Amino acid sequence: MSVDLSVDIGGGLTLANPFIAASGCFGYGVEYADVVDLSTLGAVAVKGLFLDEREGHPPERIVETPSGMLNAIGLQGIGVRRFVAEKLPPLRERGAVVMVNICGSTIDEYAEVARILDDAEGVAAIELNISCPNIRKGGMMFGCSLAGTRDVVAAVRKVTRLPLVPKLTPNVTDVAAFAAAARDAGADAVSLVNTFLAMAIDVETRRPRLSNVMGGLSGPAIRPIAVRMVHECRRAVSIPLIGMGGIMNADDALEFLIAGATAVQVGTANFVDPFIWGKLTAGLTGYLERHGMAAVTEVVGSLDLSTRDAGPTPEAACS
Amino acid sequence: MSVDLSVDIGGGLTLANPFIAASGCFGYGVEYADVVDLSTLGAVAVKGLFLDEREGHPPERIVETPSGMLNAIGLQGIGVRRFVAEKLPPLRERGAVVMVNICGSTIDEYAEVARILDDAEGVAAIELNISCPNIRKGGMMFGCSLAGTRDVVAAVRKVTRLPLVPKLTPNVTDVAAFAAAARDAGADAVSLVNTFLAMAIDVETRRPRLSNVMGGLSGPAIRPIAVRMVHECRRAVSIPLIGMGGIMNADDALEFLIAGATAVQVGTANFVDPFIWGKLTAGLTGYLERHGMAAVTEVVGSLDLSTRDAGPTPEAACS
Amino acid sequence: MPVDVDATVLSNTRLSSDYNVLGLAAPAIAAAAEPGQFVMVKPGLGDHPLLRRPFSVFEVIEDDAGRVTGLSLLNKRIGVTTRTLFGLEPGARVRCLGPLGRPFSPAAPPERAWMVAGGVGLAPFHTLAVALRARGVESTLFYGARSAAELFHLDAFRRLGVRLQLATDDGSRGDHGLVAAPLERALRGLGPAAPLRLYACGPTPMMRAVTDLAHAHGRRTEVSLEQVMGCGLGGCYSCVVPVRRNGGRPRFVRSCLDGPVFDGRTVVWDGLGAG
Amino acid sequence: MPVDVDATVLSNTRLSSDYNVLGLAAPAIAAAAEPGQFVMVKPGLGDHPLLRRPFSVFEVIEDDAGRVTGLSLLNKRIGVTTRTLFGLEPGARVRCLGPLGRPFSPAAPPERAWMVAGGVGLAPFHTLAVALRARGVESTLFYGARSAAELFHLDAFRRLGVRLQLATDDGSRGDHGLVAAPLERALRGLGPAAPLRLYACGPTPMMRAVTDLAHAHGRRTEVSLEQVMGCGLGGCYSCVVPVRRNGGRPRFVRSCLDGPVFDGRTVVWDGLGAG
Ligand SMILES: Cc1cc2nc3c(=O)[nH]c(=O)nc-3n(C[C@H](O)[C@H](O)[C@H](O)COP(=O)(O)OP(=O)(O)OC[C@H]3O[C@@H](n4cnc5c(N)ncnc54)[C@H](O)[C@@H]3O)c2cc1C
Ligand SMILES: Cc1cc2nc3c(=O)[nH]c(=O)nc-3n(C[C@H](O)[C@H](O)[C@H](O)COP(=O)(O)OP(=O)(O)OC[C@H]3O[C@@H](n4cnc5c(N)ncnc54)[C@H](O)[C@@H]3O)c2cc1C
Ligand SMILES: Cc1cc2nc3c(=O)[nH]c(=O)nc-3n(C[C@H](O)[C@H](O)[C@H](O)COP(=O)(O)O)c2cc1C
Ligand SMILES: Cc1cc2nc3c(=O)[nH]c(=O)nc-3n(C[C@H](O)[C@H](O)[C@H](O)COP(=O)(O)O)c2cc1C
Ligand code: FES
Ligand code: FES
Repeated sequence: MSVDLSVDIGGGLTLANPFIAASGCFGYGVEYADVVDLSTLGAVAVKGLFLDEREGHPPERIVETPSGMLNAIGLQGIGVRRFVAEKLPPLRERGAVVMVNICGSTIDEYAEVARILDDAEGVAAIELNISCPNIRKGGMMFGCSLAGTRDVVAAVRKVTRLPLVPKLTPNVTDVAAFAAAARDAGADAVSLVNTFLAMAIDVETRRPRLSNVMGGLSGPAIRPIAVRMVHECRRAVSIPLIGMGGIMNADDALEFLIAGATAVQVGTANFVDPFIWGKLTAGLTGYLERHGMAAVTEVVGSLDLSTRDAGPTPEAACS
Repeated sequence: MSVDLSVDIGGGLTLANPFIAASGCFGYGVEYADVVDLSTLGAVAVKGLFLDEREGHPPERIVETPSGMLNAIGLQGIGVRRFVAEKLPPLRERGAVVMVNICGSTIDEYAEVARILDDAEGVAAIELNISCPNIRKGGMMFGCSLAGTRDVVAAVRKVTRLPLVPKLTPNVTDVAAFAAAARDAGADAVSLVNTFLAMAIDVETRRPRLSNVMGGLSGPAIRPIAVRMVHECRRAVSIPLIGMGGIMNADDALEFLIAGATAVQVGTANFVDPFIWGKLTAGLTGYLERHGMAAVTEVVGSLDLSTRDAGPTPEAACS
Repeated sequence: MPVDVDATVLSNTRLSSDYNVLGLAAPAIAAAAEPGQFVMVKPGLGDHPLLRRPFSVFEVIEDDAGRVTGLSLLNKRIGVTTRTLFGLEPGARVRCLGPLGRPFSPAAPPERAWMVAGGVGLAPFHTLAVALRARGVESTLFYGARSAAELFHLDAFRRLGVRLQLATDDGSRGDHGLVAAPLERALRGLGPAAPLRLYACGPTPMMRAVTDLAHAHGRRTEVSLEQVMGCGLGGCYSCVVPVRRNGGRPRFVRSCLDGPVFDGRTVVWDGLGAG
Repeated sequence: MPVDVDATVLSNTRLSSDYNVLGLAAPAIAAAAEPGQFVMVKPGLGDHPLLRRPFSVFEVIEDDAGRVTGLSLLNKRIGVTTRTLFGLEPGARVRCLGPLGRPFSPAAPPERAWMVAGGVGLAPFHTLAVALRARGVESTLFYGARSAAELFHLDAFRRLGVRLQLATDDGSRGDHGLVAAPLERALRGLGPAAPLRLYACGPTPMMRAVTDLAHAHGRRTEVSLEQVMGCGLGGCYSCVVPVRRNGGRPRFVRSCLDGPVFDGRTVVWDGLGAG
């Protein structure tokens, strides 16, 4: 490998390569230690953690849909304290770069979780899952309100010096405005997208297929929408973007990098092929070599609009 | 056929069956007269019309994506007057129930197009495409602003007694609020969803695959999101809903009907199989017979949530 | 250490219009698999359908020299992947990840072993029967199916010295009705002191009934559950089973890591979901 | 009146590592198709890939008694569908909708006909050559390819009495370089008064060059364009070609209805898109 795959995702954090295991799709990382050398991943984003343990939703929790899957796991998890005590040590030992995905029902909970992680050893970054329910605000999601986004990011910013990466929901009208709000409140980078709220019905029983009625759509089906959102955010903010949504191979990852993501996360594809990580770095390296690029940073944001209309034309959505 | 497939979609309009050809996916209907008996469709929604002719975007205008397609046609069209003169007579002759999909750059243009159609013979309903560019308002789409939605629906409502069906964009945070706004402004029904704004990049050339950079995602990929949106609107308003997004067969259509749509539109699937219409009515009839239902209206909104949580839990989107 | 093998289809034996046995050239997995473990399978190389599907290792295939050359799956057509697996011709490719999950704990003499299978629930018991025979355990298979035509591999089990107790829904062979009936007779016939291990795999209501029946006779049952699985490796938390251990409250545990084999009495059957 | 046929693959003849000829049992379409028309094709029954793809009708297949039994496609592997079509075995199914589009307008004596093909652009010319022969038109095929190994079906054209003018990129057969070279020589050789019809199909730059060359010699060219098509029936407006007619401004017309055959001089080549 003569090419440089390392990327700077902000807040002083440099990753050896741009490939990050997506939160909720890689357990706490340790589950995969037998299958992949965790230190070879750019980073590992662990499953979303609240302050306390959570049981999550009853089965059925997933259902496959055309080129995608719905999940309604309900953030089952061991809580941040058990994570720090039980999972961080083996992750550290294996050289994993750990992004901890955190959730909260209130701003105080977010801040408390972040504080605990700030004190812990072996946390490389905090990914702020702001499409979580905001119980205090009557069920409105932080991630669907600009003010909520600003408030929660600012509150967490106050309690930690760790690189702070809010994760944006795609279920909004103008995702770039949320990226800007997150930046204004002190985010070092943003990651996008989380899953699309969706639903599937068993027509024979006329019941929802998921116990929770609705779930989040991930996988290749959403990729074109996710790429568009990364492109929009790239035009709106200059902090690093971590793109994701339906990446199945190096070419798919390149769409996000070209659109302006500095790094990418891979979720659903890891279920299909847990050995995907080596293939991704090999594919990216091959591409860069073929295109005479010495570093992955050359491809980031390299979208060529010269032969096209300059900007996004909302018109397209109703053509 | 012993079952009754007819549905009342509001404004006094009853369709012989719930299957409507989606706008932009069936030309002006006349193109398909050789392939299907147009009078056997519930209705035909013709391609979106402005007041004047439009050339649309240069090629490439479509690209296939996983279980979907992007299009950026750019609303090429002959304008409403030529439509009335050239297309309505043959459509009338063939017994087609015609929904005219109308667009405008300004509220006045919408109203003018509607007025012309109100005077014409053979228009069964107006479908108001409110995800179109609003040039007056600086590029904001009517369909992405509640006030814009209310204004344009109210303006068109004033000039026509035809059944009025605003077509909602899915590119918003809370689609049900738009359904309610449309209803408040006088809509007889709403149809949803239009396409999802999306983008694909050719990684070899690093150029967008569509000449217009962005386009609209349709096809099976979006179905779970579209079904969710129909479900949300059903809980928010009681006017009829016309559901669509990725319907490929009768079972897919049933998901929408069960979620609460009174009728459905089929777009992309018509490209794949122009003979789909007979299969849809046969499939639906078979289902109703098998389930001992005498009329399609029995299945509309029959979603059984008894064994599930009562409501939508936004939590699902970040599980 | 699970491995992922791009396995060639060695054979496809159709047993009925819905069942087949698919031989796959995945010797590394076959050699490592213990009875009750599973593999995550995906036919072809494309992305359709997207996710892998879990299957028990049915048989370990050996050549004449006794070298392990592959494994087979007992497949029942119920949806998109199982339909594809039913139709594959030798030479086709199937991606196969495994072995995965916690195996059965095999009995040892003087214990005797009773296996209770319903339909495709037969799948994990062939390898178990081989292991039991190797350990010199006396074993019986209680096996229920829709009809005589869907009772498969009886001779193979007989050759392994397994006694058979059959039942069919239509009465065309063995007991008329559920396999619980011959099981109950046998439990009643066996003294409560006789050491016994019970294993069950089949439709959820059947495993639940077997667990309850066994419990009523003071016996435990190891059940092999068939939860929907997204990854098979503990990554997605889709496959959970509500389990109550040591009198605590029910917790969702991942079936792909903690199972698919569970102590039936710990399973909170009402919370298992529709699958 | 296009029809949709769930056609069985009759034969698959591999011509090279990228080209094959696929015989399809779609007699109703074959019997109705005119030279230059196309079919919309989708292998298998599933939804992957989603959309059909357009292909010229290459040959009309007849049995010994002269009854039409199907049609063939000349297929070049470039992506997902063409890759599948390359690999299909006899007995597989391909959904085939057609015939579609405006055909070539065949020449009539005393006109002579020159067909200019580049690569897979050969596809529409076999049926045209058959039609021309039936009308007694003297015809020549100017045919360029990457190398001699990719010049296909030469004997078939010879048997139809077609004269051949070949060119290859690597000079392994015929002219070294573009097929425009022998065409230019021929145009120069032919008196301007001799009645001639020119047809071209191939890569866009080649068709454009042929059109310009012909124009410089006072000739029209019918070009068969290969726009990306979503439906083939006029429903989607994806396949448009910018066309300037009667000195007006360019208008986007649908290639599936108004084409795929156009008068080359009316095509606004710069606006054709990347396809
Ligand atoms: C550990 C384990 C071992 C298994 N071993 C075998 C085996 O040896 N042989 C075998 O044939 N099957 C086995 N199964 C079941 C098998 O995984 C499913 O039949 C398969 O996933 C269905 O895939 P499909 O694509 O054909 O169906 P899909 O198209 O995915 O689904 C079709 C329908 O079946 C339902 N369904 C899907 N999965 C299940 C399930 N697990 N239980 C009940 N309903 C379901 C779906 O909800 C849907 O309604 C096993 C499952 C597990 C968890
Ligand atoms: C009227 C007509 C007749 C045709 N006849 C033939 C024929 O007889 N034989 C034959 O082999 N092909 C023919 N083609 C071209 C054929 O339709 C394309 O090769 C095919 O659609 C590619 O499908 P795919 O799924 O293999 O490629 P995809 O996976 O869809 O695309 C692979 C790549 O090729 C590009 N591409 C797709 N379609 C085209 C196109 N039309 N032109 C250039 N680039 C494209 C895509 O942008 C992408 O980069 C014809 C096209 C038209 C419009
Ligand atoms: C089963 C599952 C669980 C997930 N859990 C979380 C989570 O805990 N926190 C989070 O931020 N995102 C979660 N996600 C979203 C993913 O991290 C990712 O944003 C999304 O799946 C899109 O990427 P993909 O298409 O590559 O899967 C989850 C996704 C899946 C499929
Ligand atoms: C090529 C194409 C053109 C379209 N043109 C229009 C249009 O003119 N007006 C409109 O309201 N919707 C238009 N749509 C959106 C469809 O009517 C429909 O809302 C969408 O495609 C989702 O349905 P489907 O998945 O069944 O295609 C178009 C869609 C496609 C694919
Ligand atoms: S199947 Fe993914 S955690 Fe068990
Ligand atoms: S391919 Fe759809 S209009 Fe021509």
